[in-house]
Amino acid sequence: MNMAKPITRLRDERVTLAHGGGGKAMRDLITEVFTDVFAPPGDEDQARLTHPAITEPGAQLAFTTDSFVVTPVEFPGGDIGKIAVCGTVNDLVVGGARPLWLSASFIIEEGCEVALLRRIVASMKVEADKAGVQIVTGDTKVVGKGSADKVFVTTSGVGVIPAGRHLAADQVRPGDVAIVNGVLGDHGAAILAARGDMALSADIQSDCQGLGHLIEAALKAAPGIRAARDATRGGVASALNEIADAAGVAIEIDETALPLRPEVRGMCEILGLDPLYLANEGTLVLFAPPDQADAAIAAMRATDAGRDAVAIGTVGKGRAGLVTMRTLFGGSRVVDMLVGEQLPRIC
Amino acid sequence: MNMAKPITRLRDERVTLAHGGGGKAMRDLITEVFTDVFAPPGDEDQARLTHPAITEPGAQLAFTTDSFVVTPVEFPGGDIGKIAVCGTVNDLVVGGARPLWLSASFIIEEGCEVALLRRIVASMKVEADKAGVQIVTGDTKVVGKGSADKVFVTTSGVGVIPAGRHLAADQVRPGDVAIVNGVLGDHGAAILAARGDMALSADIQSDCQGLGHLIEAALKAAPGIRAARDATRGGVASALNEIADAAGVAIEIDETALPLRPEVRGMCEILGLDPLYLANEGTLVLFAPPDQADAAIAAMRATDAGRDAVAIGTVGKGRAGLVTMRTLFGGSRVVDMLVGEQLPRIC
Amino acid sequence: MKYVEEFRDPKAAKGVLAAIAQVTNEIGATREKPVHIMEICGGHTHAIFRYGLDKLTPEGIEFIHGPGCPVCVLPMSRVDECVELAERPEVIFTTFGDAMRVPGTRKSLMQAKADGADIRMVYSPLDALELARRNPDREVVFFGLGFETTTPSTALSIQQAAAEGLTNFTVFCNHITVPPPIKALLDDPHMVLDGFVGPGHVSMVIGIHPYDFIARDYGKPIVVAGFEPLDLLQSVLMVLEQIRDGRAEVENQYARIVPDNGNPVSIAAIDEVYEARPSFEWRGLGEIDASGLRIRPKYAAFDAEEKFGIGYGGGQIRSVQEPDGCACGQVMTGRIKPVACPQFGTGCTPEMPLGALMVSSEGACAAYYQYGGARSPEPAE
Amino acid sequence: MKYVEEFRDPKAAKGVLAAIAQVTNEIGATREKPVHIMEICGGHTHAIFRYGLDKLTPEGIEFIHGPGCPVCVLPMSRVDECVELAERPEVIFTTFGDAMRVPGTRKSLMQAKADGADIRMVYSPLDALELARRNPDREVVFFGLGFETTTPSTALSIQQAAAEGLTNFTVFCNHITVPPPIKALLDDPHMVLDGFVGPGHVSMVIGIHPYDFIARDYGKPIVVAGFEPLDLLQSVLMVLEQIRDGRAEVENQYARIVPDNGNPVSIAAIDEVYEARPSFEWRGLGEIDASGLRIRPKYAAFDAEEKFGIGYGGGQIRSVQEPDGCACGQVMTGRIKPVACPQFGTGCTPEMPLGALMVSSEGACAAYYQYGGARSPEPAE
Amino acid sequence: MCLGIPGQIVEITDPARLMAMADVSGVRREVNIACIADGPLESLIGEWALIHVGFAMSRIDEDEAAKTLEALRGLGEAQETLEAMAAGDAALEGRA
Amino acid sequence: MCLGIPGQIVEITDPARLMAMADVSGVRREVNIACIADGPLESLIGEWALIHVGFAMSRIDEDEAAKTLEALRGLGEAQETLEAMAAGDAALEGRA
Ligand code: SF4
Ligand code: SF4
Ligand SMILES: [Mg+2]
Ligand SMILES: [Mg+2]
Ligand SMILES: [Mg+2]
Ligand SMILES: [Mg+2]
Ligand SMILES: [Mg+2]
Ligand SMILES: [Mg+2]
Ligand SMILES: [Mg+2]
Ligand SMILES: [Mg+2]
Ligand SMILES: [Mg+2]
Ligand SMILES: [Mg+2]
Repeated sequence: MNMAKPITRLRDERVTLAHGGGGKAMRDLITEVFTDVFAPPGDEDQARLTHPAITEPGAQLAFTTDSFVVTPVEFPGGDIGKIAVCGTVNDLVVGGARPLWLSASFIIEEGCEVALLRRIVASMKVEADKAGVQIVTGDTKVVGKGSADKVFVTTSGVGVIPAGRHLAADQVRPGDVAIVNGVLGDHGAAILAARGDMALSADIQSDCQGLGHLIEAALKAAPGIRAARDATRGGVASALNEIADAAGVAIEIDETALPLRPEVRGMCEILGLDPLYLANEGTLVLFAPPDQADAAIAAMRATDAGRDAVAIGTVGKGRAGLVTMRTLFGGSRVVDMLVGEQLPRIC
Repeated sequence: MNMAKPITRLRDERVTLAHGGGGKAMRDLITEVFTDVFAPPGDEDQARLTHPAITEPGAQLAFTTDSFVVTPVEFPGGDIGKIAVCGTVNDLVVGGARPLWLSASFIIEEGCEVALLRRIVASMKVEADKAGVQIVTGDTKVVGKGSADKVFVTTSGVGVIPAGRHLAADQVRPGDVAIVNGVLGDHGAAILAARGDMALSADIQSDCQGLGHLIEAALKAAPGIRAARDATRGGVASALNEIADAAGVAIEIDETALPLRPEVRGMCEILGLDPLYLANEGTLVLFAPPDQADAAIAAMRATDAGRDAVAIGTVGKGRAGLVTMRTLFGGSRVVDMLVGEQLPRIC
Repeated sequence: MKYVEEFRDPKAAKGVLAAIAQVTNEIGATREKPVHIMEICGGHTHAIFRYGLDKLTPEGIEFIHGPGCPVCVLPMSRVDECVELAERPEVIFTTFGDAMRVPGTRKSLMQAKADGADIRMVYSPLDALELARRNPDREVVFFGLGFETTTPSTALSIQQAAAEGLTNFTVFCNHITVPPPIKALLDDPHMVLDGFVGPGHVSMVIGIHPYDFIARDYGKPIVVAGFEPLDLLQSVLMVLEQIRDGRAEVENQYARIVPDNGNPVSIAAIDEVYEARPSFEWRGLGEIDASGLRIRPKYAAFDAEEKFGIGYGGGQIRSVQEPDGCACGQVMTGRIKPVACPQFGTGCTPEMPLGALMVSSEGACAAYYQYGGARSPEPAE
Repeated sequence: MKYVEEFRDPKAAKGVLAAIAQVTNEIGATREKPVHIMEICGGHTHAIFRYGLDKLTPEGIEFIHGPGCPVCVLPMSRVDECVELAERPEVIFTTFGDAMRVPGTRKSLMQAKADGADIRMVYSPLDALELARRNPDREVVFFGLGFETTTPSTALSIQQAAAEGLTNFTVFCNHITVPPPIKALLDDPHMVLDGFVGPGHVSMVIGIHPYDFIARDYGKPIVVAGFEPLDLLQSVLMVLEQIRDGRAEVENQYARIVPDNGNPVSIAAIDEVYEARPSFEWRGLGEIDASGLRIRPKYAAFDAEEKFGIGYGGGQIRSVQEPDGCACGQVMTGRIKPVACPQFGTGCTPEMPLGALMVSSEGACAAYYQYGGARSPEPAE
Repeated sequence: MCLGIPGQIVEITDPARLMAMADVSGVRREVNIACIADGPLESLIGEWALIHVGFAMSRIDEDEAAKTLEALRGLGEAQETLEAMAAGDAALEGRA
Repeated sequence: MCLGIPGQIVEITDPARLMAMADVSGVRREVNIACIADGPLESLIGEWALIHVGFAMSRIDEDEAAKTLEALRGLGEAQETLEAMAAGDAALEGRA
């Protein structure tokens, strides 16, 4: 009789319901696929954490969460794991927080390939390391075939906002300059192409990236920055509208200033879409007071994520909550929030 | 022309993909169904939080997460919202943490009834209030019909562990007494019946409940309590095995001491299941040093969640990680972790 | 982008706008006594608002937004029939995205999808054809919607299905034609119209001669126009010049795309597959003679009306009541501006459209609402 | 629970255990020279470990765990056929939970489900019948697995389906019978067996007389036993007493459930629907004559083998190689204990079973592993 | 093999299909009663049967149950009077 | 109505079904070329056409495009020489 533990216990190629049942199969999946990579502190189901920044006078905790459900799970420029880390890190950093810890919770569809999970986890680890955060706690659930779309990931993030920082949408003032860090709509266009529903192919990569270093650089150069928001679902148009509403200001952007890849432009023309509403996963809009806008742009351009940073508009005194665009033709139009998702138009 | 805003903008009976698109439909869903009830602080996508307990010397942050995927979403004794709050609160409190804040992230299937979401949110609010936690940040995603099972909820929790508390599985020592707060397996049995797959009906309610008050009461009466663990997926057997492994001890439980409802017993006999592996959602196993066990039990019995508290076994010096049970017949058997989920047996 | 960017050049616009201003002056059109130009096509309505052309052109020019949005003029009863088809368990219902949000009496296609109907958005009827090939045990129905621009694509797809012997592909035909409603509008005694900007992409299929009656019988100028802003402005200028000169002609501003006689392959395909219905209901306009197409008996196997026993009963029998207080008909005939509708912005918004014109972004009401034709960017007092 | 709790009374056990100890003594059985008692039924194996009876009874008694777990003796090739059936798109494959994890050569049903096969666990063949009623456009196949206890339920379900005229319900019949393998074991010259604990629930169907040959032809005692721990202990005592007294009889400890002649309705239903196959393969035991049942031609419409052209080729043709190093056959015939298998606990664990006896919790190896027959609770040095 | 559990018939639910409701410790399930229906169906109400995979397979004989229990108890009492008692206790408590 | 966009035919993908690859600003989609296939298919490669719902509907006439542009530019130049220029500027910048 030999009771020694076998070296690798997870030999299944695909996840079955057995991996969600709370027994050894689940323990083996969690250990070999998740915690061996994330290496969370301790064995408890809760992470126990301390950090000197938290106890500094005037510091605030920042806490945010997002679920990620992207299809396909892997796409040009990233995968659901990369987005899940970058997205939550970005939700922390756009508020001026330094990201410290993430939780990661996985809802896995029966039949999901274990190798896919390993790739997702590896890319989460890479992004977490880049952002300087630690994935400290997590969970996995397995649902029946057809009750999820391969895998959904929910991350929550805890960060610390140093004393004296107050980035918030309602801080935006007339005269401020709206700045984006790069081209718009890449993620939305990349996913549209990758999904294949419209049978369009294009060499477009998602912009999926963490924005922590960019924000810190911008804040150092332009400490007066009022607010930042990552322009995810609903695109830049929605981010601008939210800020205009929260600050009670009008915002006017300039169509000729909008940075767009030709392929994204082409896809929008074919499908009748407006790139202002296409999703981004590593693009933000940031508001700087007029005298610090150039410094902010210069500092952003010195970072990887900000090479194409550019001012796209200014804050005015128009009707509160109204976003308008000076069209490339010199006309003007309202850029409202969409009702639902943008649907391809034909007629 | 009348530009006044209509009072209720969310008139759909069911969630459509439009509610996930980042536009007004999503904003209306989030506002009217979620944030109007949870009333999180501030308008930002991150909650900004301070609490005096965090900055006390020696205090630690506790951080945990779980996804909830229960089917049916509503069942006798609770719903997915109640579980989502209780489950994460319990993961905090079993580590001795005082729960402070929760995040709540919803993955909603296209076609999900808005009224169902409202009921779920209402029950989350009730449980959060009972537990004294605030739901401070959240997210919603909508996935296509058939890509989820009505709704999945992921909660993350942040709490604070006061200085000097150290509840952990590896603190358990030979001689300690294993105590449960009530009957076993009610949740698992209630869900089995509610699912209807086996066409069994029984008047069994899930034990779903928050355990914060119970733990605080037990800790006050028995400050030497070593560890506690909520016996969720995999049941009491899995919780005991995890603790035996982590502490490097053997645990022996007594079959005659196990508190079980007759209906749960009956369901287990019909389906060939072992109640030790049935899931619970408000039942924990707690380890107290021998001289404080009675005090702990008495204190637990004085709380709502602990009326049926009872000692079920003791920690011994047997082989590390081994859990055994003295059977009602005087024999002894190993109570190992299951491999996967427990399947109904016929033959 | 070639053939696109050149026609969006803001510098070239200056000249056209100046010429427009001058001709408007010469005509003597003013805000109080404007010249009424109808852009028939919803694509033109969209472009006007997208580029803010309404604010760049003189106040003496009043754009009347015509009935050229196939989604907006789709009768509610047909949406209901789409929902019924889509809810059949064997059916995969395929549609352009445009039609997803149009309200029927019970629900929209978007809501039917949420309730479990298998509805897929496609870019092309060819994609529906491919779905039929890949799902031989399902019935793939394509929602054939649109004017003459789109009709050839469904006709060619039906011919392709016939050539391949596909037995599970049908088209639910709701194709309509441009000339009949124009005639109906011109016959309306309440209508005030001084000229037309003609639909460029419809015309690339049918050519420019189907509009001869407008000039000949009604004495109105019409200029077939492209969709880039310079195209539109140039066409407006050409209409104004005709008015100033007392001419009424069919002119072609969009000759790079539109051959005067249209596209012979497209015309042949339409004629082979489709025939005119005696009449068809237009939302807001009512029944219009010979304004809709149906699939010829020869292709009945590909006709969802035939296969699923739906037929077309005509507005008298089938049409359902438009919602109370909806002024879509008046807006569509140019009698009132969207903002004059009592429902605009309150009972009727893009979130909860009451009338069809609020649904499609080509609908006049939606364009007004979304692009701010109705809402001043100046601060509200 | 009535008829349950009384038979689990620890106090009453004392007397039985004392009597067992005494009779064991009288026989002179010791650890070195034990008396070998085979519990035929996996349910008894399960109960022995669940209540720790192996540790309560004297060392002079050695339990041999018999072939009475239908999951354990299912040949791999039949699992493969289940997977093939389940993977047909039109099929809803229904099964008891027990069969989900049994490895086939390609995959288990659990893995096939993860790969997309529509596999549903049911509690009863009646539930499969109900699924067939509710899904008239699907083929519902029920995996008929089990000994005589379970066979009447599928026979009655097939008769019910016939009465209702259901055309989409079939049974994939893998029913087997208890007496033939016992005879095969008794014929095995290597086998050392002093007596049997007989299967209570099989016997409630077939009665106790089918075991007459054991006593008559082979001179071995057999006591048909219930499944509560007192039932089992009393039956062991009765076997020991026969051995001590030199008797070889068929006795019935479980008379509250088991009529000596079995259940006439069940027997009639089995006879009406099923007939014996010439032979059937048992995993670990090989082909055994007349040990399996098949559906009679009269009910061919409800026979998945017929409907889906599977048939049963017999072990010579169809059986697939057992995995290397698997000692299941030797364990099942009592020649070695599970822990003596070189794979036990390393190459073969419940997480990754190599042999069938590690799959079902009624399999001897799984019972040893899970309930610790093999693992001492004393600390390891 | 062949998991079975005693249940009580509490209601005839579908006489045509021979279906009845069985109760096992408060858990109810509809079961087929073909194998125990040898008289008027209503007479089964209150009766106990062995339930297996949704079928009432065999009626429980109360007298036989009592006899078996009696034998078991008698065994216990008989042994109590013997000195072999000590050996029995050792077996019960010592070996685990 | 009738969204269309110029695209360039870059490859014939299925001569039997008259399918070709069109390129719009780097985005590719297979389109039907029945409406523009009036000669050898290969001759279409490099040609521009108006693409609508997956069909190349009309070949783009380069000369006509040039003529239209010329007229537009001429208009611009003519106007520049007029004093009406000032009014045009006002319209362009003043009203928004
Ligand atoms: S506002 Fe609505 S109801 Fe009124 S005309 Fe427009 S679309 Fe019709
Ligand atoms: S340990 Fe595994 S391989 Fe060995 S006899 Fe048991 S089941 Fe067969
Ligand atoms: Mg968030
Ligand atoms: Mg986010
Ligand atoms: Mg964000
Ligand atoms: Mg967890
Ligand atoms: Mg706004
Ligand atoms: Mg957790
Ligand atoms: Mg938990
Ligand atoms: Mg827990
Ligand atoms: Mg979010
Ligand atoms: Mg263990």
